Amino acid sequence: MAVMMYRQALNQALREEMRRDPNVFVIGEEVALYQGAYRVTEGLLQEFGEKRVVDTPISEEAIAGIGTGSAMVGLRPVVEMMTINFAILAMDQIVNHAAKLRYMSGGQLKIPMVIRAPQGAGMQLGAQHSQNLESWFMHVPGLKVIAASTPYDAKGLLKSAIRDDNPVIFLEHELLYTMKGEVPEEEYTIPIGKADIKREGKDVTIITYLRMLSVALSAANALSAEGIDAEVIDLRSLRPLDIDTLTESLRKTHRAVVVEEDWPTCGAGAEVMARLQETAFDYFDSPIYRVTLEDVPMPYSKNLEKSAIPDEAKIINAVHCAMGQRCQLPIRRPTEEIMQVEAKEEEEVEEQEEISRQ
Amino acid sequence: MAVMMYRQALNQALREEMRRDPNVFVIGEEVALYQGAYRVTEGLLQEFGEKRVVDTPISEEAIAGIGTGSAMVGLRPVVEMMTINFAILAMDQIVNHAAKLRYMSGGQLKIPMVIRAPQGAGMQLGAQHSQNLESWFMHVPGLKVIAASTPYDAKGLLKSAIRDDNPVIFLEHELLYTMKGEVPEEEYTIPIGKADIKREGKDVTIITYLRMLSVALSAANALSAEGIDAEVIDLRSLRPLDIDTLTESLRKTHRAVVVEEDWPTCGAGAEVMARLQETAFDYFDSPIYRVTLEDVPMPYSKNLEKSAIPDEAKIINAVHCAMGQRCQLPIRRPTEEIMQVEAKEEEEVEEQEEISRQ
Amino acid sequence: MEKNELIDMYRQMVLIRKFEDSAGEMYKRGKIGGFLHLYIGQEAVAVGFISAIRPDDYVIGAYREHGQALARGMEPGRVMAELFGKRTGVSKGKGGSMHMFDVEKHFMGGHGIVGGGMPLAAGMGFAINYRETDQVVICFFGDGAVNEGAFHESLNIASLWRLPVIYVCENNLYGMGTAFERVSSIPQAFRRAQCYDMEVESVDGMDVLAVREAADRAVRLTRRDRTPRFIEAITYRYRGHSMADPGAYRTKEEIREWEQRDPIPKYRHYLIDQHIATEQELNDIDSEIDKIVEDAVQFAEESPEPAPEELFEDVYA
Amino acid sequence: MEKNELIDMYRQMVLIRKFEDSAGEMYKRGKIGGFLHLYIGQEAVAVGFISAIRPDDYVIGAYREHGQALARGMEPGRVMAELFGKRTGVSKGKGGSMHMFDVEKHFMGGHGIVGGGMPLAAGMGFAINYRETDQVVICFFGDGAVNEGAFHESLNIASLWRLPVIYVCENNLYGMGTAFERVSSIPQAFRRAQCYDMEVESVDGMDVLAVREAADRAVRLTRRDRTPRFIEAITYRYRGHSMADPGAYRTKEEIREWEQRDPIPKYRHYLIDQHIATEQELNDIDSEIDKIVEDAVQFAEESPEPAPEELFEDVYA
Ligand SMILES: Cc1ncc(C[n+]2csc(CCOP(=O)(O)OP(=O)(O)O)c2C)c(N)n1
Ligand SMILES: Cc1ncc(C[n+]2csc(CCOP(=O)(O)OP(=O)(O)O)c2C)c(N)n1
Ligand SMILES: [Mg+2]
Ligand SMILES: [Mg+2]
Repeated sequence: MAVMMYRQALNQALREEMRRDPNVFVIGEEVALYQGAYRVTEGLLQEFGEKRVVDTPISEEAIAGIGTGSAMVGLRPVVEMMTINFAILAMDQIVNHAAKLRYMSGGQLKIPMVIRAPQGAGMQLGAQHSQNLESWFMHVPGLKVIAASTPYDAKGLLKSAIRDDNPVIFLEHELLYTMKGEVPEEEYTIPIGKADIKREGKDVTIITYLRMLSVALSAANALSAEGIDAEVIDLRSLRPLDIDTLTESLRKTHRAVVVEEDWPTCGAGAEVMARLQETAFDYFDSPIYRVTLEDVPMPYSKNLEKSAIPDEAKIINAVHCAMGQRCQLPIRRPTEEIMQVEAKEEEEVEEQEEISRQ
Repeated sequence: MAVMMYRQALNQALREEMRRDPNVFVIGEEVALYQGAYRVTEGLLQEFGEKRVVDTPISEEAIAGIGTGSAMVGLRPVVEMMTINFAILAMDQIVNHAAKLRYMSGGQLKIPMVIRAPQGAGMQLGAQHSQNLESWFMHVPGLKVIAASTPYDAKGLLKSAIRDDNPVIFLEHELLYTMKGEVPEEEYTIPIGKADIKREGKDVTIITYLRMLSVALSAANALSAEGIDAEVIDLRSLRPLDIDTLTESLRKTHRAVVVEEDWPTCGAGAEVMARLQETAFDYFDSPIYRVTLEDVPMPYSKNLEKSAIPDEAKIINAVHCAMGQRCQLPIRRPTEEIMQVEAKEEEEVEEQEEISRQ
Repeated sequence: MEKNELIDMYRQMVLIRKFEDSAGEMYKRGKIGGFLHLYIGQEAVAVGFISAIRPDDYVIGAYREHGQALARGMEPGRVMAELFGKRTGVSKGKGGSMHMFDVEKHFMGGHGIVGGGMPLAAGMGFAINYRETDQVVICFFGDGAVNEGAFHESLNIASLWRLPVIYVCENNLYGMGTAFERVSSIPQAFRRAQCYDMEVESVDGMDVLAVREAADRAVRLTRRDRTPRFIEAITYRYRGHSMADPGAYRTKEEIREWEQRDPIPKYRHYLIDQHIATEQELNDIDSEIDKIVEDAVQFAEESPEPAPEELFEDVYA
Repeated sequence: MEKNELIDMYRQMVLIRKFEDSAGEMYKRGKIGGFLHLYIGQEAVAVGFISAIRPDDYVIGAYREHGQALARGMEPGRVMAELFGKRTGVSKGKGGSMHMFDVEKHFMGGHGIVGGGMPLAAGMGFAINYRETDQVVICFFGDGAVNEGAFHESLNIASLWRLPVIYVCENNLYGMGTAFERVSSIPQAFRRAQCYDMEVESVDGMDVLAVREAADRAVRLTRRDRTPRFIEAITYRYRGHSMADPGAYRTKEEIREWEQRDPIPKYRHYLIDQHIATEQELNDIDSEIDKIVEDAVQFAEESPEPAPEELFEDVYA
């Protein structure tokens, strides 16, 4: 097996699929001449030419719409959003068009489109450039949502996504692009909809995906020194969720921690917790704990950013909570502070009411 | 107390706040001359003139941005999005600008803006016009999210939202506009961040909001005939969530059902379930069940639409589940079907691998 | 043009008019739900354009698209059944008034988000160039869409990449209750398309022959040169924005004035004056259409509702 | 213009240049994180425009805004501290390079989404009209923003409502690695603004006096007539898009050619030739600026990091 970087694995997947199927093309900002803002599409212009590797204006809504429109008539676009943050400008085309066209047309259309985008924090890019938006996409029927956490997964999952006949949101992470790993020379794909047990264990299940996988694996190693044997499950597919694999693991471990890089409220972890409550309630020996991004816009400053993102220590702490050991219980900030402010405001409002009655 | 329609209550709130504070203005599509697509802004143009009741082009992104920009320099815009579905086009201005400006500026700015919009299904408006997007907004720190379920609440909450110094997403429901209810003549506001127990009960807690409140209340009535005494909590504020009130209720009832009109995955209910697991795990006697929109784009056909939306029967069934009585356990469709398809595809992929190795 | 073709344009306009009249009626009777945006008054635009293209060309519209669907040859019964929400509808009852699709006939919807179809049309044009065929795309949208970001992004790219898309702005003077001049910095829609370096043109949308002529030219040039163009058709909707609209923003006089320009009687006179058809022939067509519309309603009425199972179908391929 | 003012424009351009040079250096030393988009080469645009307005006017920029922030009189030390992520930074270290704010100085950011500031500027212009003051807004953005929907929606509304906003497109020929002509259906940005019925103009962005003249006129007219306008300033960035950009898409010759037009030496010669300043005076200014930048770095360096608590502050008012 070759050792290569995550972005090279993605590049190989694109190349192989473009060679295999002339309907597959790549489109986005800076994907061709500039070779990709994160070099994922490096060399594709040279191999496949301008027709199949298409630079666009900075027009995210139109880019997603052009992908969708071309898929409506049978092409298989792979759209690159330079980062997920810019996909916010394209939500209407993605959610109100691509995701619904099959249904609205009574099954006449299919939209075999992949929208690839890096997301995530950790590079001091500030509030507008550090978001994790998986839960927005997970919310929407008609979309599939994939997150690849290793070079091996990146290649195998991207190939499956390209072959899938539905709009697939394919999430990468800015900090993973240079991660190295083994990738087979020969053709392989990884099925969409199956989670992957990246580390077996019997005491607690750590459920995670994307960049948090490696953080969770380190935490699991550290925990094993304490005698806690953690199972680490990589979701791989966020929609559909492989609830069976999670449930099976809970049946064995009776305890779980979800680790996610997105904001907590209505995030991916909330869904995992809710689903497990539905399928595995009887197996729980303790609540499921989640380790999430802090509930704030991302600050620029290095120390603040670092403290906003889940890390090994936070995961270990949550596992301790799940194991019923001494731990710091999660508090939700700054929401609790808002509540206090609100309480104060309420008093003020009372006063105002007094005044207005005079 | 006067009896009035929900939309009249909203109208009164707007009028009173506009009279109170000259910085408050209303802007949106068809809000002025046409008197509002749902007549919420009826008569405002006549009372306050063109300067403060502003019709716009169909340019949602700019509308949200103009609201935000005007708030940056001290005005207090009330932006009407004709329906929440069109706010999808404005997500960048709402989420990447309005919600983050205070944080990014290190607290220099405040954005006292309300974005009002009806959402919801039930009028056969089809897939693009029937969405419930509360969870997208709930996900985002920097925003507050309110849902008003009665005329009384509509007026009191909208007034609080207008006085709030943060961007507030104020959700209404198309089917509630003609709901009648008592509304005090005198000035009142309802605090943001507090849930409201709309019906006290001791056996099970039904947690809901917006249009589902009245459905839940009917279900509660029906249940009382069976001897089940349901407490019905109206969240009112979706972000921040009043987890204390929910926790207290669970401490009493030990059972809960969440009823929401949005899609299940990463929806509002998922968050409620996750939070309660964090705060009230020891009180649960059974899993929390959720009754949600079916996990499909909204069909046009009346019978299909009806069957997609939570109704009394579904709520009663879920309560039966929560009470450990005979019930139909929730299954998640069509996600499970996708999984089956995927399983099949996997086999095919296996075959393909065979071929490619030859 | 052949006599047949000329008469067929009449037939189609009458079909649309009568179909829409009937749909309005059925809405009032509660047979149709949701929003219903009738095409009455704008018939010449759809018929003029769609009669000018080939079956393998693509058409995409907005939510006021019944007229376009019928002009594209979609079965009136299945279009009506869609409005009734029946499983025999063109979109199996799942789409409704705003989301008519007939992919076999290359009618690509039926889109409810103002301006939302414009990038999709560019995408179809992109695919045509990708495959190196000589098809064209006709994309219909209203004057209201001119102010959406999607308009701008789509026209720039269509021009830049020379996509074979004919963007047809049906300027019926209003977007809901708002006159175009109240929301456009330039009150002519075609001038709003002038900063993308493409051919723009304005045509009388109440005159089916004028529309057809413009369409023929546009289709010929676009097919030949692989270049997009922008055509504004000035037209008028006689009814409210949707069935729910009382229409207080327009004067009776204005409506009456536009009724003088009704595309159907005008064309009827033309056909008779030019001895292309006799009054009797046209009357026969009218009756024939009456029957077609009646049958469509009956078909819709008698068709079954979607089965409960269908709720969960067609979400994923 | 007064001598003082003319010399001050020199001082500001030199400050920006030296500040940015130093920022680039600090980035390489790992003192600054994230993206760093330097303004080097474009100094005449910010200085020409911002020197033409009053303190109560508003300025809003994109993510290449350090030059604008400094021209607006924001403290170099606090701007540098922001880049260092320190709590003494203009945005308390929470904003970073792309999100500089100084609300007291009416500098309204610092926005990272291409085109994202344009509707905000319209909103500020709306507020000015609402309050009936005679302020103006200057909104800076790059050529890349011309193709975003926000551009279109904002310009239409600004023109329609006569908002007092001067939209300044800093056309530095590239958006990241993409030449403007490769992504714009019309290769002149100002012509892309011609379909909104507003004054448009193109100016040499390498000539601070030409910019200032255009700015004076624009500000005077906008203040008087409450009308927006669109000015394209043709300019060039000498560095890569950000520190991470190797810049392979531009030839050395092209860069050299543009270096001949460097706005700072050109203006320096002008000041000396016209006997507005002596070489010695300008040298003194240069040294003075060296000191200011050194002090700024030292201030940033010595400032404390934000306290952990601050993570949770400033989310809600
Ligand atoms: C993005 C978006 N915003 C708002 C609406 C609500 N809406 C539906 S139709 C309409 C007016 C559109 O007018 P126009 O484009 O002129 O089309 P017409 O109805 O005249 O055919 C509006 C505002 C919508 N469907 N989509
Ligand atoms: C909406 C959006 N899309 C993409 C990006 C990524 N991006 C950052 S800068 C840039 C190029 C912008 O070029 P231009 O507007 O000319 O400004 P310049 O960098 O030349 O000052 C791009 C594509 C972004 N920040 N926002
Ligand atoms: Mg119209
Ligand atoms: Mg540029």
